[in-house]
Amino acid sequence: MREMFVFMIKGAYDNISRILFATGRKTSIPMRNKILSGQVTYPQVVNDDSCIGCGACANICPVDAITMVDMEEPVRITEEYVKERRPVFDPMKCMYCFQCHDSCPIFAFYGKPSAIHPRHVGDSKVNLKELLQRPIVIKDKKEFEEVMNLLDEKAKKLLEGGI
Amino acid sequence: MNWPDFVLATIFVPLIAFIVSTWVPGIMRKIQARIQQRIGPPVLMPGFWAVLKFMYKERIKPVSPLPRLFHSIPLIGIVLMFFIILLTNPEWDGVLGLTTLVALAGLIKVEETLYIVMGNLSDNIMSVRMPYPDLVSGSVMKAKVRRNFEKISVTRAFKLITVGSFPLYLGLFVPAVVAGSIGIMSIAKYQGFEIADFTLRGMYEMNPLILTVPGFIGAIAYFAGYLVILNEYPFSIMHTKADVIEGPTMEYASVSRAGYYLMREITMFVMSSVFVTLYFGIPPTLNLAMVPHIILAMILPVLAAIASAFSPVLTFRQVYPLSLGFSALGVIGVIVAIL
Amino acid sequence: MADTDRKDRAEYEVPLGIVHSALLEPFRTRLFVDDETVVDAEITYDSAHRGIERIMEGMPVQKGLIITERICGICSHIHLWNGTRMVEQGLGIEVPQRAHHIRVIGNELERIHSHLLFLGHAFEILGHETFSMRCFMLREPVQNILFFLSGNRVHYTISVIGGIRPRADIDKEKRRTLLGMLNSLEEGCKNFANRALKDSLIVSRIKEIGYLSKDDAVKYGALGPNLRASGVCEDVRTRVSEYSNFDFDIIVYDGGAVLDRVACRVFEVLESIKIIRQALETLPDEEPMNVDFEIGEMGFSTSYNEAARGEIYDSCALDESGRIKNYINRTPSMSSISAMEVSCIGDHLTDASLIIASCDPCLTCTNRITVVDENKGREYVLGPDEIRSMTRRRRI
Amino acid sequence: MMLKETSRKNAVHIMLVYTGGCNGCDIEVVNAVLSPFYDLEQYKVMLTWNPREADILAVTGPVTKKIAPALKEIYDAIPEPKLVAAIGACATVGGPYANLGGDLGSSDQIIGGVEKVIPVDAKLPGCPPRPEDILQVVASVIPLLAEKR
Ligand code: SF4
Ligand code: SF4
Ligand code: SF4
Ligand code: SF4
Ligand code: SF4
Ligand code: SF4
Ligand code: SF4
Ligand code: SF4
Repeated sequence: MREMFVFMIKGAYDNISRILFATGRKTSIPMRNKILSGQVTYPQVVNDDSCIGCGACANICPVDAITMVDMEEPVRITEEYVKERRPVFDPMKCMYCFQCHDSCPIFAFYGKPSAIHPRHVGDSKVNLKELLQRPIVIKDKKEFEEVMNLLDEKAKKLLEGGI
Repeated sequence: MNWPDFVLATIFVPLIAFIVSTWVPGIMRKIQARIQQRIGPPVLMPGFWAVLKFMYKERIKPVSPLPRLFHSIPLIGIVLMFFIILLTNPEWDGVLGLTTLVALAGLIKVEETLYIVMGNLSDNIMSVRMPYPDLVSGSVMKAKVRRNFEKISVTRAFKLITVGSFPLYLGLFVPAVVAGSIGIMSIAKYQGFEIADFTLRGMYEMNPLILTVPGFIGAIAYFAGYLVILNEYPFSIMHTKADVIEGPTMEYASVSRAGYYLMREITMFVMSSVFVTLYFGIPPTLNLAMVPHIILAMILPVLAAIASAFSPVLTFRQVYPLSLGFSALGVIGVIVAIL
Repeated sequence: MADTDRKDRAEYEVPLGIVHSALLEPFRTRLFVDDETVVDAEITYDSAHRGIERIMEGMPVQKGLIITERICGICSHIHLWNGTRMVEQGLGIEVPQRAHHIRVIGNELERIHSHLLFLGHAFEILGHETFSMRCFMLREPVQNILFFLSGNRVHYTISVIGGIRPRADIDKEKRRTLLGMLNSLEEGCKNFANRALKDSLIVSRIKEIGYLSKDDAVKYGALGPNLRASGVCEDVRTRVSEYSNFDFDIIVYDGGAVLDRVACRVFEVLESIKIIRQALETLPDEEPMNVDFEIGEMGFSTSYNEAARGEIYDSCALDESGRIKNYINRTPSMSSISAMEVSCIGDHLTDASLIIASCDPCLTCTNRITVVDENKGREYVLGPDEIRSMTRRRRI
Repeated sequence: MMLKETSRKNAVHIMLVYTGGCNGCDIEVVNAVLSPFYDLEQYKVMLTWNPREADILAVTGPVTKKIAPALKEIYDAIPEPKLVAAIGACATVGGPYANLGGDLGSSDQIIGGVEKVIPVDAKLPGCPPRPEDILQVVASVIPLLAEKR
């Protein structure tokens, strides 16, 4: 009984202060400000700085929402690698399955924030030059042999030195 | 009778009520929003801007057997409310012998029945008229008639009015018993109201009924009745948003929708104003008394907002016992008043 | 649903929908009423039919499974999980334990958000806007957790054949954050349960209505919490190997009324939190994905699992090139419809939408049986008896 | 006239119609309305379930063949001025049900985007869009409403 009474008094107090002073408000004010100033826009989808233009995302997209377009000025990322195409994303077609994100090599191989994310790519900057020149470490012997089998004779010679 | 005063009061008291009432839904909504821990709409939006907006919408012929009558119901409601507030006005005291609680109760009764007429005249799209081929499919049971939910609303409104408005009438009755008169002004005067020398300081010397035991009990009964007649949660049984039955007001569009909104607002204010006249002894009149009157008249809507934020819609399973309880309370109030 | 002796008693019919505030989703409800008492109800649910099974026909299985998630925005994870599970079982693909844990976490989070959504919807129908909003507020952190975990609030796309997508992997930091979020969620749920189930007005509104007896529940194929609230202790999770490591209680109520269905779900939320906590604490440290498999011909394979609303079933076969043949998906609501109809009978008209809501109708997954009769050039929906005979409960 | 525009900007009623999507968008819209965290009403937008009252019709889901007549009828019941917002990938183009089939052809049970049935004024992609996207699109179409005749 006493417990109930305390509970009621507390509830009444809470609600009166909610009514009079708007305490405990849950509405997100930053979001309100953003919306009122029209700042909620579609997030940037492709982070062109970290994309290497490999086309994996366009390949895997089940609804062809990504097309690779040729760049006017190809970018030389490393000595050997020139980025010639970049992905263009069509939000109207996308079904947000994140296949592209999950298969982007920046994410899949290097574990860095993916260069593509149909929701929030954020401003993750990746130093591509460094990234691409980083040696890929293969820990597993069996896996190493598999990779070796795929390579041609010349490349094998180069890698002969072992892991 | 003082003719200039009479004319002025007849014009301006309803006008003031009208203006003030556009704030009422917004205040109620804001309070609910605060309880719900959110910002909620601006205070003027639901009562004022929404009404104005509807005025500017395209006029549509409602789907109704008698569109003209259907459209004019809100207007009738508004006029009724004007009369009610005039009857509680000191300048009108004694006009045609109308300024008694009996006349008041009669007008309120008419207002209630408007809902019934409304429901019978409306046929909205969410129900029978929805283009959906389901007559071919079928339950084993084939019913004879297909009814839309307004028609059921009507039945329910009827029931609700018969059982649910007892508390309201008892609440009206208690002051009469205490004051020993059914004249509205004599009830106010009994509580110490004098139109000629009303001052804010003088208010302290009045003995409002609500501070007495029978008055308090009667006020509670009146509040319950207030919720019922407004169809406000928890008694919004005939037009809740999410119930099986949506109310008979669904076909109102554009101007007549604005009219319906106004009718609701003004009902909220006027019924509360009647309460202030009867239980605080301060009638609406064109002098200083108007200020405390309006402030006090916000009490019932505010309480209603709080009550409806914390209760589910009740069905007849709860309405019957509750309204019985409130009626019993009202009766107790009357008995205490007689003693 | 009617017995023959009730046949003449329907005085009139109240059709609702397919768009109506009480229903939220596009389905048609016809209530057959006798003096404000519902004597029969019929729910027709073909307006959301999108022919998903048909779309999947002939798709490569990895691609096809994506759309299982789009069957529904509430049960999204379990559809994908059950689909991949079925393929994994059919092809004998090994899945790392870590992936199992994360899939279970996904499913339990989904159950929590689904149950909270149910509560929000039920309170909305009760006319109790404040509590409805409180439920949505409780649900918000769950959605945030899911967003945090997967990058989408509704279609998380966690499972993939062989494990989970690396995106949804839970590293140490995520794990710590998740555990913290769980604690506050649990407290919020407990407080709310305490408050709501003690409110006498609410309880008076939901007790003793919408009664579904134990026999009827079994007979008409109620599943999940609806079945458990009618006193049947049945939960597919007890038979799903992924859950065998976790310790949880099955919430069973005997009442069979709306109150029981609400209470059952409220307490299931707390059990789910328990499971998630165990799964997080015992998360094995390994690769979450096995890529060492080949997709080829697969015979007819099936998989059962427990979604938020009860048993879900998927089956299909694959041809030589790994393309889908005959995908069948049976969702819990599909089976529970008849039970919803039955539980309305005998109650007051006013309560009907609440009762239907208390069975948690969510019918986007459910529409499939529109028969097109080409000879007569008309389209019709199978009657309830036929549907019932198709959805009759498989006794296990 | 000033009053007209001001009133239209200051009070907006929004109605939701679900035309057979997966529930995802529907729930996110309801979330935007009912969750105090998002609170649609603070932007002067009220939820209604009555076409006669509505100004903005928010449609989610690919329009299935069964529901198209109802959608049309509801649209017709709204008095001018009215706007339609197609919310989610399904409502804009038919979403996964129309796209994913690719070479196999899309589902023949759906009509596709909302524009194939009623005129659309605003489109919001996403599967589903986040509630803040929904709030933003609603807030951004309100001025259009004021401009109408
Ligand atoms: S690495 Fe993978 S995604 Fe890239 S081209 Fe090769 S197979 Fe395709
Ligand atoms: S998320 Fe969108 S763009 Fe990426 S693969 Fe899926 S459908 Fe294509
Ligand atoms: S997969 Fe990644 S790196 Fe390759 S094109 Fe797409 S976004 Fe760029
Ligand atoms: S039954 Fe459900 S999943 Fe299958 S096609 Fe119909 S709506 Fe889609
Ligand atoms: S009922 Fe027909 S159209 Fe619907 S999913 Fe099954 S096969 Fe396809
Ligand atoms: S039962 Fe069906 S509609 Fe309901 S949540 Fe599950 S998949 Fe979705
Ligand atoms: S009824 Fe039985 S045999 Fe027929 S399709 Fe269904 S599960 Fe198979
Ligand atoms: S767009 Fe996506 S989330 Fe929205 S209804 Fe369609 S499938 Fe569902």
